[in-house]
Amino acid sequence: MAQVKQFVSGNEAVAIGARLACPQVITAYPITPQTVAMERLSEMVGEGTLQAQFILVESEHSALSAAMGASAFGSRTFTATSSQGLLYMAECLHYASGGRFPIVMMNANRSVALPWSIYGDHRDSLSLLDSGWLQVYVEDAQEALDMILQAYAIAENEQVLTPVMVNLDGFTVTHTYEPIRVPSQAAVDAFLPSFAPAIKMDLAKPLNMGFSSTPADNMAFKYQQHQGAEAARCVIDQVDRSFGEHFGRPYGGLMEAYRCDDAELILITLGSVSGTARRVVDALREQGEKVGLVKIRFMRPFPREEIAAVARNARAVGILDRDISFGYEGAVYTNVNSALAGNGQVPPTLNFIAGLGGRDIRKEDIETMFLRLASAADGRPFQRVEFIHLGVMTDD
Amino acid sequence: MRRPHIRPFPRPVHIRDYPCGPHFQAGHLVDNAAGWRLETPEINGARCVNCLRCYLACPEGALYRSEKAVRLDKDFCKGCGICASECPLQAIQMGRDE
Amino acid sequence: MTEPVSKAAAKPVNARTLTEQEFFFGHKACAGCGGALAVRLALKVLGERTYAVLPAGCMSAVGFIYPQMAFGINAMISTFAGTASMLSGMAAAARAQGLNDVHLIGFAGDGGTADIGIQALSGAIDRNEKIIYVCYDNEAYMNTGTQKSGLTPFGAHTTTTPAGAMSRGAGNRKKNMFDIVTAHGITYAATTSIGHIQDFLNKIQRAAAVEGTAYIHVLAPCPTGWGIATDQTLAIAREAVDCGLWVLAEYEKGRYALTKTPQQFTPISDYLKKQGRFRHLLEKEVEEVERERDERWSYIRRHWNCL
Amino acid sequence: MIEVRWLGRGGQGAFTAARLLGLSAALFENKYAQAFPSFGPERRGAPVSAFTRIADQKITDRSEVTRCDYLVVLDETLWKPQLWQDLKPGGTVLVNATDPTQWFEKASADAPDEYRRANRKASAINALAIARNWIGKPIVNTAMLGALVGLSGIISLEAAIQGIRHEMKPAQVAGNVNALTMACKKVRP
Repeated sequence: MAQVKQFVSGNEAVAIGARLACPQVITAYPITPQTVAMERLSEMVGEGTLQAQFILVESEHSALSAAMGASAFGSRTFTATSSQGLLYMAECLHYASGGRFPIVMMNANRSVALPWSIYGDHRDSLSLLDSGWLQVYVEDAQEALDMILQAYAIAENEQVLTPVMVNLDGFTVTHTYEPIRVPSQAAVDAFLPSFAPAIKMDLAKPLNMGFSSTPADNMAFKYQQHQGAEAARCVIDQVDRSFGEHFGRPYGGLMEAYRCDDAELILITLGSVSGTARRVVDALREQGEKVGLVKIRFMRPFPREEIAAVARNARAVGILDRDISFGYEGAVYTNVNSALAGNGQVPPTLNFIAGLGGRDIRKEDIETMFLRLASAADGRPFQRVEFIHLGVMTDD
Repeated sequence: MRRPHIRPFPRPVHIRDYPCGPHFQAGHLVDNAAGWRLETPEINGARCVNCLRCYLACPEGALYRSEKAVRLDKDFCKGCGICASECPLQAIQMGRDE
Repeated sequence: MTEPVSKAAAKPVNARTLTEQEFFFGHKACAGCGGALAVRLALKVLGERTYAVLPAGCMSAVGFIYPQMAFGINAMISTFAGTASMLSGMAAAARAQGLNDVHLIGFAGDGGTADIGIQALSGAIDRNEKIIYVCYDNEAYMNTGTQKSGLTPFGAHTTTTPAGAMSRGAGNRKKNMFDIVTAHGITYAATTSIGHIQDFLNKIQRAAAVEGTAYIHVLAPCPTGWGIATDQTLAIAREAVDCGLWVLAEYEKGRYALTKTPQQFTPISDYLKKQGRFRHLLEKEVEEVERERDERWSYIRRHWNCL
Repeated sequence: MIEVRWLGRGGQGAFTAARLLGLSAALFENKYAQAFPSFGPERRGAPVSAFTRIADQKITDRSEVTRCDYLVVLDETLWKPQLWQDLKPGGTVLVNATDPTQWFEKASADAPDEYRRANRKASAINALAIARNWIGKPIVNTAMLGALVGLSGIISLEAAIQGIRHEMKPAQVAGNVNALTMACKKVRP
């Protein structure tokens, strides 16, 4: 079916995706750089192209709390946040996943104070990996729109029933305009059925929801949650395949491997920097270097087997983190190492900390990372955790 | 009786025996409160004029209406004594259970 | 006595007209719990097409312990701060689904209302959500074992404001939630007491009838935290009104009304001395409580224009 | 890939111009484009940059634009000789100046030798006069877009006109299309 070309920003693409998903309830609280998504949705409601209850709440905590109330009623719901707002709603994140509410939320990845910064990095969402949400990171506006639609199909799958956070890099995706293909409503309706949850507050069969449970049962509910998130592995693939059939744009599910087949040096990235890294891989390939790129799409569930398989023959693996757990290493690095070690693979792994607080990640920075990987692959000593493009000298 | 009642609850054996998420049938009771109390209200049917003050005042909803005088659901009375204390005609006395 | 604003209410609600159904039953609240009675009666007024939200606190802790489900209607625990916001989401979903004949009610304690939940409550009033928000006020964080809240009255002993050699119980005044919500220009607000059951029933009924946010603040004593016998819950709540420390009032369409006008206050010291939490108070401290009461009534007489 | 940097003051429409260029290329010339503002809070009157990238293949590079092929300066008071170094070799600076000839001479004289050797070029146009005449307001962004189109040929004038028709309110279209067209024809490559 015809898809209309539009020139929009990542935020606008999210709003279009949300409109096409037809949520009944949207809860909104402004925060840079997410605000434009909510402004566009309120315009759509205002002009009547989106039939949704749009409530302007008083905080991010309330945004997600209200979304849960709506979801408990059996309504498809959407909300969005960023950074400080995501952390402010942290309690509700655990609550929503524990309550098995299939809410979809956009998060504009942004650094976390202090120091204050409105610019992008991944500290906000990565610090909430344990909140029970599925987390997907997108690279551009098209993927943002498409993943909002996929996210509902994944979250609402009865094997999964877990909320999904769609992460867009603040500014580099949220504020960058680019051409996208917008599917028709009819095509989206054919892909994404309307929300008809088995569990909801029903007047005929009332429920007591969100109860407490003693140690005798509590762990069982946590086990179920884990089952739901694990079941998402399979469902994500199914949904992505179905999406590919409907719209011609499959994304590869949990992760995407780029020119990795014979790659000896592999760089692993998250989010929009993957696009920049892809161009560097192309350039190095032209020079005959056997380099490849893995773009992790889902941090939860984590592509454990997929990464182990693609890095099977790698001589060194680099992990670019736009975040660091102070006193240790980046969260993506920890996760990748665990996947490799759990599989018995022990190539040298290097953690590149870059792009914190909106710091630009240049092509030459990525070239530097591959140089470090080549050196480590050749058996030379390496630094496990290295800040790239810090801009000043240090005593290290 | 138009009150929730105690129903059998087989302990979950398999993970599938649990509801999907912390959501369960409203008003599903598996346990009473009789063991909580030291004293039990005794309703003097001759004195009770069915004013229903005690019926309203019971935090448990353990007192219920009937034709002539209120009646007590002993399974759910915690013995707080509010009914006896609120009764304007002293038609309820708290007494020790046998 | 001034005519209450709610006189226009529909058919009378009383012990005979209330449904026989119980919607809060089999709960694990302490014997003699004022909060539990407030929840039970409110739900009997509203009936089965009601959805309840209870934040972390006594009533949720005693109402939903798997597999014992004490609510006979749709009900859900919210986060501690999230009573009014979760209700707002439900109200939005109800609008989206065309459910116009249902009631959405929240029951939060004094801490859940005046402290951690006040932001969400303020927002819901601002949006004029069609919800009923009930604050069952037992004047401290009772679920965690009697810690001072924003609604703990002056002088009360709590575990965080202990009465000892160097401390005299809670040092500040009770926040005035009624004034806070009416300052929003709320659609309907009322104060009531669980000792005045008919007054409570009337106000819940009125709250259910208005088109917009309704706030009901019910004084609901906790025998455990107040240091009273379990059968004295209603009596002590009445005495709080009789001695003038608690006011039964309504606010609607910008107008205030008193639903009970004491001609003469009973002695405050009698009220205080009956409760373990005030037993340490000295005469001068009791006098301070009296002064506070008189200031409040003076304010009411000057500003409410209803005496 | 062609990279354009737009330099203006908050409220002058630099980002709108960046977006119009990208939009016209993407929707009406079947090219790929990115348009983005200098990230961060925008304040009216403060100097702001905006960027457009145009290519025949999908653009995946998300790093900052450090050196550009075209630097479009919406307000001559923002020009300073240091800006020469923001141009790629062979790049062009295009400035809105009330006296283009005078500006051109001064800018050329200020250019360090190394930039002259790298074949960097300058051009100027009185976009303010065009905007006043055709739009009736001192909003120069579409005139500067027209000048860039005329100077560079990155996209066709027709695509740019379609971009304006697509993006602007009907009442604004005629004036802006005129300003765009006049500037396009007036600028000297």
